[in-house]
Amino acid sequence: MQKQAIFKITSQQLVADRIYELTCEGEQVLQMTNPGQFVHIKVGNFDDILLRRPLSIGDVNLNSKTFKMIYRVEGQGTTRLSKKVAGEEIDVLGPLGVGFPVEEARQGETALLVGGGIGVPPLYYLSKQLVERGVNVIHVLGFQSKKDVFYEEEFSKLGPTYVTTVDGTYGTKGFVTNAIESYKLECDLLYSCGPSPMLRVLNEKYKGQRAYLSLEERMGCGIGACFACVCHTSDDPEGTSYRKVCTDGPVFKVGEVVI
Amino acid sequence: MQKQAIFKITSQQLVADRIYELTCEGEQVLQMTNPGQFVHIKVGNFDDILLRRPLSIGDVNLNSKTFKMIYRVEGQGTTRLSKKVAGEEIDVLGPLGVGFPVEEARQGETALLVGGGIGVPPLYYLSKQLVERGVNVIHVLGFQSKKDVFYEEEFSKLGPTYVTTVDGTYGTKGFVTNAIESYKLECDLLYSCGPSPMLRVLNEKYKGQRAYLSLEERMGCGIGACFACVCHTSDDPEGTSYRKVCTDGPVFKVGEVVI
Amino acid sequence: MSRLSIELPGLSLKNPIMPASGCFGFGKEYAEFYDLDRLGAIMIKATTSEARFGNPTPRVAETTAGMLNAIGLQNPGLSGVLEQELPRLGQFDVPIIANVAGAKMEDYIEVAKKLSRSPYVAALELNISCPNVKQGGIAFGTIPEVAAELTAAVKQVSTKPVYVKLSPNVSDIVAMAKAVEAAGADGLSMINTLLGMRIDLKTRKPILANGAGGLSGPAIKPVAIRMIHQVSQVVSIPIIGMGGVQTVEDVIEMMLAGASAVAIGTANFVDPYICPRLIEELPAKLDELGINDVRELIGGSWREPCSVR
Amino acid sequence: MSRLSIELPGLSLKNPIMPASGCFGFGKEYAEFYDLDRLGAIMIKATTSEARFGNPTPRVAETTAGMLNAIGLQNPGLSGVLEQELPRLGQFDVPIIANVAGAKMEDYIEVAKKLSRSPYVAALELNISCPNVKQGGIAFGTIPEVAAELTAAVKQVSTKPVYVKLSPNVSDIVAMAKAVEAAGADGLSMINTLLGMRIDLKTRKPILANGAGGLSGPAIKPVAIRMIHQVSQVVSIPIIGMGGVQTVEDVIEMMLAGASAVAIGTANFVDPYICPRLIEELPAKLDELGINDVRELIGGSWREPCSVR
Ligand SMILES: Cc1cc2nc3c(=O)[nH]c(=O)nc-3n(C[C@H](O)[C@H](O)[C@H](O)COP(=O)(O)OP(=O)(O)OC[C@H]3O[C@@H](n4cnc5c(N)ncnc54)[C@H](O)[C@@H]3O)c2cc1C
Ligand SMILES: Cc1cc2nc3c(=O)[nH]c(=O)nc-3n(C[C@H](O)[C@H](O)[C@H](O)COP(=O)(O)OP(=O)(O)OC[C@H]3O[C@@H](n4cnc5c(N)ncnc54)[C@H](O)[C@@H]3O)c2cc1C
Ligand SMILES: Cc1cc2nc3c(=O)[nH]c(=O)nc-3n(C[C@H](O)[C@H](O)[C@H](O)COP(=O)(O)O)c2cc1C
Ligand SMILES: Cc1cc2nc3c(=O)[nH]c(=O)nc-3n(C[C@H](O)[C@H](O)[C@H](O)COP(=O)(O)O)c2cc1C
Ligand code: FES
Ligand code: FES
Repeated sequence: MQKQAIFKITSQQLVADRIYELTCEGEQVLQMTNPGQFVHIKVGNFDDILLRRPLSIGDVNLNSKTFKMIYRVEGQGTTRLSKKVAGEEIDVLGPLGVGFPVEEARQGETALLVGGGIGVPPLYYLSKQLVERGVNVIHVLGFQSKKDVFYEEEFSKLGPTYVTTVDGTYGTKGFVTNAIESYKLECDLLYSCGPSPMLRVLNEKYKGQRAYLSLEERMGCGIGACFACVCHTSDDPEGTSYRKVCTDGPVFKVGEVVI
Repeated sequence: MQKQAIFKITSQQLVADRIYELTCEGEQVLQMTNPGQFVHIKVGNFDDILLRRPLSIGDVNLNSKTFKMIYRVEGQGTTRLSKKVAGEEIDVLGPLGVGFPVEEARQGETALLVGGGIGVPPLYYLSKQLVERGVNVIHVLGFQSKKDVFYEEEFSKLGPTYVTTVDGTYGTKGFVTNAIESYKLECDLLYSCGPSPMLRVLNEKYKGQRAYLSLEERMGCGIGACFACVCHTSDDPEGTSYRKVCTDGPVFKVGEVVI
Repeated sequence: MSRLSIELPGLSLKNPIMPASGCFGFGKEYAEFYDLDRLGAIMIKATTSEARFGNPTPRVAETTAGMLNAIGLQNPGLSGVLEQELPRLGQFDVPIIANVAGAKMEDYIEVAKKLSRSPYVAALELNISCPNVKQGGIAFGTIPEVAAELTAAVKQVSTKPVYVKLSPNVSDIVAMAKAVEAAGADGLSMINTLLGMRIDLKTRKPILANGAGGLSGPAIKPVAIRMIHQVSQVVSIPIIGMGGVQTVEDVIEMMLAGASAVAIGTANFVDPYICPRLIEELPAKLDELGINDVRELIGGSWREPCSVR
Repeated sequence: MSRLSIELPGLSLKNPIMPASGCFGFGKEYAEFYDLDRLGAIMIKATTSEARFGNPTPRVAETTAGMLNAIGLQNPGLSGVLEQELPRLGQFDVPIIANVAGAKMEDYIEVAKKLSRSPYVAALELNISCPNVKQGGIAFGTIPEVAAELTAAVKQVSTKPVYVKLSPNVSDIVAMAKAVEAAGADGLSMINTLLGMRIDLKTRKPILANGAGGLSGPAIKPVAIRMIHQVSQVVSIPIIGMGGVQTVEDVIEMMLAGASAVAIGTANFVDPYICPRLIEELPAKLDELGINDVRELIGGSWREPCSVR
């Protein structure tokens, strides 16, 4: 299966402070059917930034063969990526990994989608698929501050959407868990993606339930060959059993791996 | 004196096989009055190609504040440079070095300008200045093959122009010296730029005459600080006396340095 | 023999290009991208006697034109490799070079002995140079006498040719090479990674959980070329070269330096098709340089021209 | 004292940034670009007892994110430096660190003795690590005992503090550092270049006329960071760090690793204004990271926070 291809950038725009939305077009998009998967991007043609960068698939349009990534400018790689403009080409490896199990949610059930910061993007494509299946979705999106908030409107169109900010400049003050508690949000399933401290809390809170968490880890190959991205399994936390975030994940069932 | 500046590329075009003509605009052009000087170019903003590349000033237009470089795609640096298009910016250090002594040629005298390959470009700006001073110019331009020939027409407008090709596919077959001999070209002064073997022959042939040769050497800094580009002086060929091609040259009087 | 093929102790290579150890897992993942039969050989990930989890994450970090890794030799252990990985790889028609690692001499001996007896293994690569294992590893790779002792011990138990993989983190690479040659090594593979570090400005801690890690990628190529150039002139065993190779030009440069074959590590992560792509590009590049047979390149920077060895 | 200033043996630095030896000549050329008074210090080109022409050309070659050089310590010799270069540089209000090189111990002693007595010299940098001189140089830089002996001998004749410049081409940088510290070094400067090579595919010869040369630039930064991190934790003398620094982030990373000041080499060739530019950018970067005083950074990756030394 051909997994690497040159895509064409159709648009790039700033959607919040240092947050960009990048849309690309290519045949490979037809394989991007599982939300929560990611792509491994070569951010430039130059050797100074050597390794690819993993970015989640944020939204997919199978008709126009385009997909969106939403990313925050962090370091050199994302800085250079943010300089690309429509019409330029980009080398995309993917879709990679195992995404969220959409099929676990049945029609009429309620799914809580909890995202933190740059963990928010994959939840959008997920939410769209869930809604299509007749699942009720509730979104809780956590950000640092008002200036960091993105995609609130888009999510609101799919279901109730609660935004939290750590500094209280927008929405509920505090963490996503504060919103879940204050609004007593109940659900049949939980899907989440975000920073490890957040996932760790959810991993505890939703233990034994139908909850799925998407992890981040620094990656080398992105395809399972280099062993850069492994984590311990919960049943053998000090031992040699492991999962690779890039191929076994990034999405794991709650309680499966040590976060 | 500010010597480094960002120029704007106004055009880039292919003028022969792998030979590009690049025109740039910037204030610094006003200082580019001495033909035979060069600029030190940062070919990209990326760190994989780190060092600057030296290129001769091929032509200057003080009115439009533009200058031309004519270069051959050799390796990585010039390959990347050739990808730049009009409108892009380019980091130029220069003008650098000591060029051809135009003032040595008096009105009515005849100057022979001998160029080999990518040594041809600086002779064009030189020839224009000489013609302006009322000096008669004769050009001998040596290339490998027909496909490599460039600027013949431009030079022809300034004075008689003999082209040689090593493989005989165009003009006189052989080296520039073959043309000088077969056409019995006489001169009051010689100006030359080209590969070392050619310069070595001319250095011998025009010993003691008013002849000026422009050397090439791999460079680091281009401004005299790193000692990458030194050559021995002819009067102390094994000793410690030296000239720096980047600041004492690239143009030297015949017999001054060991080539 | 084709113009690309190379004969080395234990290895009949269709072409001189192979993936480097640790950068290709046990082949499974890349087999989804292309037919592994196209490769000259495959150097599989280091095997230790027991399964290892390796180091805590983060295990990789970016550097200019390179990367740092501190995987810590994660692998399924001898039995996992012998029973699962090798039989799976064995279906391909490509020589397998098994990378042997350990903390103590006895570990190396056990692993070498058993791996060499696998019908799927064509040769061993003795990894005395992994910078990411705390005990043992370093000493084996930096003290000629210790490296020689280990090499001799492994040679005694191995039924297959043994290539010793040298560390570049030494004062005198020539002394290391001569020592392991004298101890019976059938070939060398060089270089492993340089020891490096990156520090995160915000956390103020090294990015790698392990602190330091191995630097690989184009950044280190000049060091690899220099060491291969030095060593190939003083030993008579062949060298499999590696370190920053990304293009056919790099392959040729490394062979001119003195390598008889070339392995590609980090570049697999950048372009999963890099190995077959370079194999495909090689003949045209040889034509361009007027070279008939790839063997003419070996040591071309210091040998008299035209003597194919 | 300003938030950028640093006090080191013999050196009162306005800021921690200075050009590295060999990459700034004797200052003359860069003085045409900016006022040298802005620099923390200046490390001048190596001085040997007699004038040297250095190696044949080509003396530099390109590598990915780096460069190779084999200048071969070209310099006007002790008398030229003492009589012409130093008095010219002396007009600036900036400490001068004189780089001392030689082939034999006696050379070093003579040069160190005389240079240290120049009123324009604030400190010596003992270059025991230049990879580009054939005799002597290498041994001094790779054998701890020899380096210690040389350091002690130079300390005995020098009237100024002595910083010993370490080579990265060693198996054990910590042993080297400890040896020269014990022998009386007042500080260390590290790292010099890694030994590397490039080969021209057409000529089949090394690009540098000298064959091998010293690798510098961003490619080597992780090696520098690692070595400074290791060494700074086991010695109590300060380190002037260098190797691939190009940005204020690099400066800070190197200080967090353990450097007390940072020198910039190759980057001067890329951007002649690099030193004053980084000095200018530093305060804003410190603000961004919430750091009051640049001294808080030194060793920040391994020291307990807040203990400014
Ligand atoms: C499966 C997966 C999906 C991701 N999806 C998104 C997304 O949709 N939007 C988004 O903004 N970011 C996402 N990230 C994080 C993103 O990969 C990093 O922010 C980005 O690579 C930083 O690169 P940089 O060069 O700008 O920063 P640098 O700090 O220079 O990064 C250098 C290296 O660190 C790695 N790295 C840095 N931060 C992270 C991180 N948080 N997680 C993993 N690797 C990291 C990079 O891969 C790179 O190798 C995702 C990460 C993973 C693993
Ligand atoms: C004063 C001077 C003026 C020059 N003027 C011109 C010109 O007008 N047109 C033109 O086409 N070329 C000119 N050259 C040669 C030009 O600098 C090289 O062809 C170019 O740098 C090759 O770079 P590359 O990265 O493409 O090739 P690579 O082979 O990758 O070059 C790598 C390095 O080699 C150096 N280098 C390679 N070839 C030469 C060479 N012949 N002379 C000096 N350094 C070299 C480069 O500076 C660079 O550092 C001039 C050189 C000098 C010294
Ligand atoms: C992620 C990673 C893992 C590695 N694991 C091993 C290993 O297990 N055994 C080994 O001998 N070398 C290992 N290496 C070293 C490579 O085989 C190779 O020697 C080195 O990376 C230089 O080549 P490169 O620049 O092409 O990557 C590893 C390198 C990387 C980048
Ligand atoms: C062209 C050149 C010449 C150098 N000459 C000297 C020298 O004379 N003495 C010395 O101690 N180091 C010398 N060095 C080493 C530098 O001072 C510095 O240690 C090394 O280049 C690493 O720093 P960088 O990566 O910032 O260049 C030289 C480096 C270069 C590139
Ligand atoms: S990133 Fe290489 S195994 Fe996951
Ligand atoms: S190129 Fe640096 S001195 Fe001439």
